[in-house]
Amino acid sequence: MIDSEFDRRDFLKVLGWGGAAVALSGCGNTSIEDGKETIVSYVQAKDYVIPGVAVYFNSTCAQCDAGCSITGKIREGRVLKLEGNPESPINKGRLCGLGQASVQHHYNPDRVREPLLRQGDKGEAISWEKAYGLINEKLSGVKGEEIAFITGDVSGHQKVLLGNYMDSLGSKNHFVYEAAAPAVVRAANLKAYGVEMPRYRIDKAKVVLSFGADFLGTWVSPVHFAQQYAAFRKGVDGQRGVLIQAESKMTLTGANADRWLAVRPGTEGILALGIINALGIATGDVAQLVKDYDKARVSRDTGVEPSHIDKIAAILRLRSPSLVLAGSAAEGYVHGMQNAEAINLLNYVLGNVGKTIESPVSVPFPQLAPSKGNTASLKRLNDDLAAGKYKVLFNIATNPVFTAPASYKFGDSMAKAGFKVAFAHYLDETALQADLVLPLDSEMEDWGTHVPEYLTETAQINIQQPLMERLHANTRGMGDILLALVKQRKPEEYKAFDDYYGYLRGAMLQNKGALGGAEKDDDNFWNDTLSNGIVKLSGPSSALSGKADVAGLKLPAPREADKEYPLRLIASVTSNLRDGRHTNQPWIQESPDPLTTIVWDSWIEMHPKKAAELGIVEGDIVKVTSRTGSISAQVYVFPGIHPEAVSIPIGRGHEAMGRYAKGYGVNPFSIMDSVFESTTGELAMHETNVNIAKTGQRVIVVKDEGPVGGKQMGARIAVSRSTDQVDLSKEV
Amino acid sequence: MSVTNLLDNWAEVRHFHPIDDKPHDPYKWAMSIDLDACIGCNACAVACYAENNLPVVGREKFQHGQVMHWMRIERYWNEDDREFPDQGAEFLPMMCQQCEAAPCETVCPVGATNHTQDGLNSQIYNRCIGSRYCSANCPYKVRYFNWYDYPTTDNVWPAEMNYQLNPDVTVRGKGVMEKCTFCVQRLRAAEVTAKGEGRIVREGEVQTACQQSCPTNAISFGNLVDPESRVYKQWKAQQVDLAKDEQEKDKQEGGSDLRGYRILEDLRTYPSVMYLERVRESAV
Amino acid sequence: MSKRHLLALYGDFDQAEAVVKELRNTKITGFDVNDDMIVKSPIEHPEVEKFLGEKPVYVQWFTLIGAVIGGSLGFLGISSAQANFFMQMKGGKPIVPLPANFVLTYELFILGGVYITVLGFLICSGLPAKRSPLYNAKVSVDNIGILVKAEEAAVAVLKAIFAKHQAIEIQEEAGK
Amino acid sequence: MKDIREDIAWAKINQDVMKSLENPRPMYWVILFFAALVLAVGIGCEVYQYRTGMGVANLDNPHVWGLYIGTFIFWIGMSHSGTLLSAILHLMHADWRKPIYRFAEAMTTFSLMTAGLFVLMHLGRLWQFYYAVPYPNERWAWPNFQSPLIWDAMAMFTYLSSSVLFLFIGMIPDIAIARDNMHSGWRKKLYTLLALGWEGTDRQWRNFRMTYLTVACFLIPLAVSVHSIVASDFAVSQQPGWHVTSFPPYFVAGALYSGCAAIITLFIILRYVFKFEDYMTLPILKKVVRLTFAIAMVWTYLNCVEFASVWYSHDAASKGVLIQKMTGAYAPFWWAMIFCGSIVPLIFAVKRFQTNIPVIFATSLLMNLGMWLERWMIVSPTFSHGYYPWTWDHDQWPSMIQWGIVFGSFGWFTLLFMVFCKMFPSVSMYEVKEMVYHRSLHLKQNGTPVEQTVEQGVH
Repeated sequence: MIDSEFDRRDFLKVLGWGGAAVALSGCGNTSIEDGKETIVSYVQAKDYVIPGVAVYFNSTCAQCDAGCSITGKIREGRVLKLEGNPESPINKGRLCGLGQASVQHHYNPDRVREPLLRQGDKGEAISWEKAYGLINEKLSGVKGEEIAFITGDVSGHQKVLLGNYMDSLGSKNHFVYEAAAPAVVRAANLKAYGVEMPRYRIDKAKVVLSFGADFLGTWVSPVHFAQQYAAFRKGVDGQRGVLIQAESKMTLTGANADRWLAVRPGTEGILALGIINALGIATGDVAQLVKDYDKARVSRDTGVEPSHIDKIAAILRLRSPSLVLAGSAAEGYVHGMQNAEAINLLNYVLGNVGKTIESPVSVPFPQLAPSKGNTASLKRLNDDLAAGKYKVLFNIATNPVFTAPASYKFGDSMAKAGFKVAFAHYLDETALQADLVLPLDSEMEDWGTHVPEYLTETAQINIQQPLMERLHANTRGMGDILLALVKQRKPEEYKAFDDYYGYLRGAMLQNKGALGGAEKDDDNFWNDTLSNGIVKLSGPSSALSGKADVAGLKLPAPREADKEYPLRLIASVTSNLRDGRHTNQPWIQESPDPLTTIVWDSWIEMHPKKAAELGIVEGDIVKVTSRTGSISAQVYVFPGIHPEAVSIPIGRGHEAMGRYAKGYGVNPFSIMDSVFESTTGELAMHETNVNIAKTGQRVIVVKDEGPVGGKQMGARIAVSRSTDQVDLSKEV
Repeated sequence: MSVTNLLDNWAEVRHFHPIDDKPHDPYKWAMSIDLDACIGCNACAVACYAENNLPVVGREKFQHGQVMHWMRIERYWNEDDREFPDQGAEFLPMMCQQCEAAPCETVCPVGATNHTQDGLNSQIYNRCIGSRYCSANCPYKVRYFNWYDYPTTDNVWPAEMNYQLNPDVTVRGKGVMEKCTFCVQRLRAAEVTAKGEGRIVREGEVQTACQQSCPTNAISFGNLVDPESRVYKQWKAQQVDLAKDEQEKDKQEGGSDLRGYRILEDLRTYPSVMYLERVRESAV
Repeated sequence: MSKRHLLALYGDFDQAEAVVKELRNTKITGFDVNDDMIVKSPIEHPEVEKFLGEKPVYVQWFTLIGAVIGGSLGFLGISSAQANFFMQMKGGKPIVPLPANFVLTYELFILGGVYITVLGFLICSGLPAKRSPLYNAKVSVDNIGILVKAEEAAVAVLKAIFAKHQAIEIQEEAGK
Repeated sequence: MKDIREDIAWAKINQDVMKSLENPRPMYWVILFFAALVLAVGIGCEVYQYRTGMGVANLDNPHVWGLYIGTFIFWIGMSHSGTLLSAILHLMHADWRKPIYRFAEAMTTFSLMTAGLFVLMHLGRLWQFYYAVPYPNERWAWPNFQSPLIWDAMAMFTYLSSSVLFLFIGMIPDIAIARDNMHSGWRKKLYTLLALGWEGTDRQWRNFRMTYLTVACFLIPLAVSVHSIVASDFAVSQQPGWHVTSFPPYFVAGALYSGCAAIITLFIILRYVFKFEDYMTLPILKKVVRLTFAIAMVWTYLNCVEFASVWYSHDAASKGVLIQKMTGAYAPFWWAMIFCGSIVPLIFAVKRFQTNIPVIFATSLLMNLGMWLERWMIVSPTFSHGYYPWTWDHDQWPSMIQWGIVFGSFGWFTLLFMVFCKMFPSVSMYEVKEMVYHRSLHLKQNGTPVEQTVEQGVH
């Protein structure tokens, strides 16, 4: 770590003081209309404003669910830049590009600023009183089972409050939806290790074999894994960790691999079994299972050369411990669960469980633990909606109209609910279909607590606190809205809490002892909590309980080529865009995709061999047709993809949301077939088959790389050498 | 102005190379970037946008090559004709190399780009008249010209988005050249604080925005004349000498097992950024 | 003592030469052939200079001085501008870079030379000048003119000489 | 055929040339009109560019210079032939230059003015251009004298002002003629003022001759240095394709070449428009054509030298640029340049075509085009194909705004030039008289025409 002690102390000095100020003023939660504020000269402004001097507050990044802690730089009451909070064991002071861009979410000109009530095609701005009244009115007489809630990952006290509200309504229909979540891997892990997400120790592994787990870009907790990766590459005593990535479409992690294997789509499990076979150290059931997976067959099925299988087996045998990861490339098939199980089996065979796969810690407050999202829930919700089961639908900041496969006809299903309330930041595709839109505070204006899904060294509760005053007078925090709603139902129980801040503070103080503040008085505890931004806890760690269970593990033979739709569509998740909720942040749009360097648009990745076969060159607009529909987009000829697959990133192709998102690119969900993973019911994202037809149009691809692409043309610019020519132990 | 002044200065500053005498006292800011650690995630580039008020030019202007990313991540493939890039890609963050003998400095007609005593290549925006000669002469092409007046261009900083602008950094209008500054606003603040306390800036006291965000710690930045600094140690360990256009270790028979190098070093630009070669496992 | 001007026009250089020779050889009181005679011609005519006798030209001295001043002041000016005031540090280059300064010195050398030469031309040839009292536009067509200035007494003698050589036209300043 | 008739009356010379100040052919007005129109378009484009930003020219970040700098070099280059005709040939006593050097000298001046415009409108912050001027300011911040652009500015200023002085001094006797012959009015007053009281006295002529000779002596190295310095803009940089030692002579040769081609074009136009058939005679044209041919071959040779030295060097980057020029996106233009610059002038090797005005005219236009392309091909390919492959940029083409400004510059030049030719005698009357006088004298003495000897003096 570069951060010296000096730096840290400096930080804390400011933070301790800043946190106190926040506590006193309740920044962001008193409004001028309340009459609680006094007019003062700017030179004697609020405690947290010193003209010309930056102050720093700690909070939590909400751009994804990894739960990185952030430190916001605030000048003159405006948040300017976010850095990672060095105290957090998750991101240790680092922050990814997506996190950096969240200030653009906060300052976004396209945010919803008033509660909007649908009047025909228009939204009419109404007051919050009216909005709450309307909700109360619409809920009257509606039975609990006729009310549904859809949210993304939710944790902490917002989750508690949401649960309380649902209880008060008598609704049990909480659908937690995440378009790109490792739900199949969670299920396979549960089966194999007894926990959904063990603690992966990439930093302890000498070899990492990843089946499409993009842990550097998009998978679970990328900033944390990237730091582990850095340690893994440095290695111990100069022995550098080796990364092998097997997937059909190169991810950011694949691009950093020592050996990248282009696997025929869907055969990841076969490769895993083939490697077990080649290792030759398995016994019993496992040996029985893999005995048919000899090199020749595996090589034929997966397209991986036999010599590579040998080399991988050799290095896995030689260097222990290793770590094998199953990622989205493995799980996105009908037999995704089988793939993931076969891959997890490798960890058992190699003896990694307990060494690089450790038992995870969990937060000692189960009510705060995250509800983990998946796509099966959306399928269920959609079926229910289509069946007309719900009269009222609360959508809390998700955008299923954009991310549901077109075949769901989610918009139509949703229309069957009588009253749809959307808690929204933007008027995105889903919010546009709502009857009532409630504008949310940005994460830099809101209070909250978050428990990350993936915990690292310690259990922790992340604090989210406002970094500045509300930008728009009429937005509200999610907690505030839920509190107001729950008060409608149970006014007596919640009357002690003026606002969500009060609720949150009260809830935290109540558990002061358990949160490590037993000897502090309330104010000190609260101020310390805010200034730290994190509450570290010693949570129970759930022991790994699974075993190498091969019962029912049966992998299908590789799919025969479909004559009409010969190519696999891989709807890829990229590190910039994720599921498209950040597309309206211009830094994200202009940040080149790491692998293709394309900006502001969608593209279709196609292997050069395939492109040559079809007579396609870069920039050709092609029509991609699946059984569900078709879209047209530009081709990017990309060597890092299996020739039988094409790939379109998700996240672009918005038809609403804002000026930076709308009209840029295409949305692969609109042609995705409704095929599901057989065990978990998750949407199988890689099971759509497509064909490609040239349209005859050609465009210049808007990208950062030059006309020679990634070639150096003899210049000595990016230099590479192999491990036998280097002595890392001499390095600093 | 006086003749004595003239003669004094003439005698004193007639050095041919800034590192031949002692202008780098007490600071010489330098960087080293480990390409083996760099994963190409773009966090540094976005952090640079946030810190340095870089405009988002939009799709059309990006297509016209008018993008303003001071830091760009380049993605290279191995150049042999294998079917797949089966050793992955190589990512390279490229920004102003703060050359010691910068080709851009000498050609500026108005002296808007100069060398500083602490070894930076500084751009004076309000002196710049936009001849663009500096960019023409930059081998790395890391200088970016304001082709339009971005502050007044639609949707670059629309209302509220402009609140994010960093008041420590100038917002550049049309017609001036700009480039990576090594976050000079942070350096100055640290230097001034340290001066007030009668010491020099300590290692780790100041970070550039890109370095601070980097998840893999691939970027180190610091004072190259401070033996305590990580950058100094890295340069030393890699036997890369700032003042040489060809390193001793590279002249050895059979090369060395050190991986420090500077890009286009043979052009005698004496860059202040050392890269460490990417490594790939030979056993797989 | 007032002098009067006479202008005689000749269509032929030989005639004009003969006139000049005669004027030179004839002693006329109140007329000095070196001071009071000006020969005007439509073209740059070496013969005219020949028969008028060699007269020194000083323009080249202006040139020399101009060029030397231009060059040396140029170099000193540029070097002192570089070494005084705000020094512009350029990595890898001295503050006073000689090759660059030589280029500019060269330009200023020429600039000084040309400017001062032109200045010298104006001074030496007395331009811009007042128009002489007698002028005939034919001089700018094809005639050669001999303008003389003489005392009243000499006018008649001069006229006679001009007429003898078949002057096309003799103009006379009106008497006072 | 004689290059000028000896029996032509001096009075007729005056008459004919003075007529050009009064009533040219209608074509004159047509040219003037179109020049003004094109200029108006150019001004419109420049105003738009000034207000919006340089981006409208469709330049981009590695490719920061484009047609502007290319055309700038073109205009600078064009200026050189005026100096060639007026100064070099003057020193060589090639007196056939006399009827045509005046307009060539005017061409020098006006093309330099046009080139200067490009320096300005190419600036991102035109309104701050004076930062590049070494004027004593309150901050005592000087321009950077190390920059070849400052050398450029200095050289151009020297060249322009010296050329104007040279043009003016050479014109004084003719202005005096104009003064004597112009009917009264503002133009007579102007000529009276500018003639400085010239009456053709022996003292004036004596100093005039010395001055003219001296300034001519200065102008030759100056002209060479100007284009060498323009070449240094590129050669002093370290970009592949520019960093070439042979650039200065190459540029000078190219400059003389394009200037000669332009002289031929203007020769033919002026001859027609102002009815100068008696003075701008075919034999003189033939001499210019032969001179141009010779220079074209010198240029071709230097071109080959440049390619060869790149080709046999071990500089992969420079080689890459050259290959890119020959085979890449710029190839059509590059080969057009080779065709127009090296192949087309071969027509001049055929004696029959040396006096065929339509052929010469067309050829001269093509050569001009070739030389313009040459400048573009020097500037742009290096930007699109530098040391850093990631930033290569082969698809960047000038926008209509950029083209508009480039075309506007041609309108500007033509307008200035045509107005000059109508305001001032574009044929040097006194020198044509000298020429006629010497010819007739020579004829009187030994009965042979002088043409042969003069020609030997030139080639």
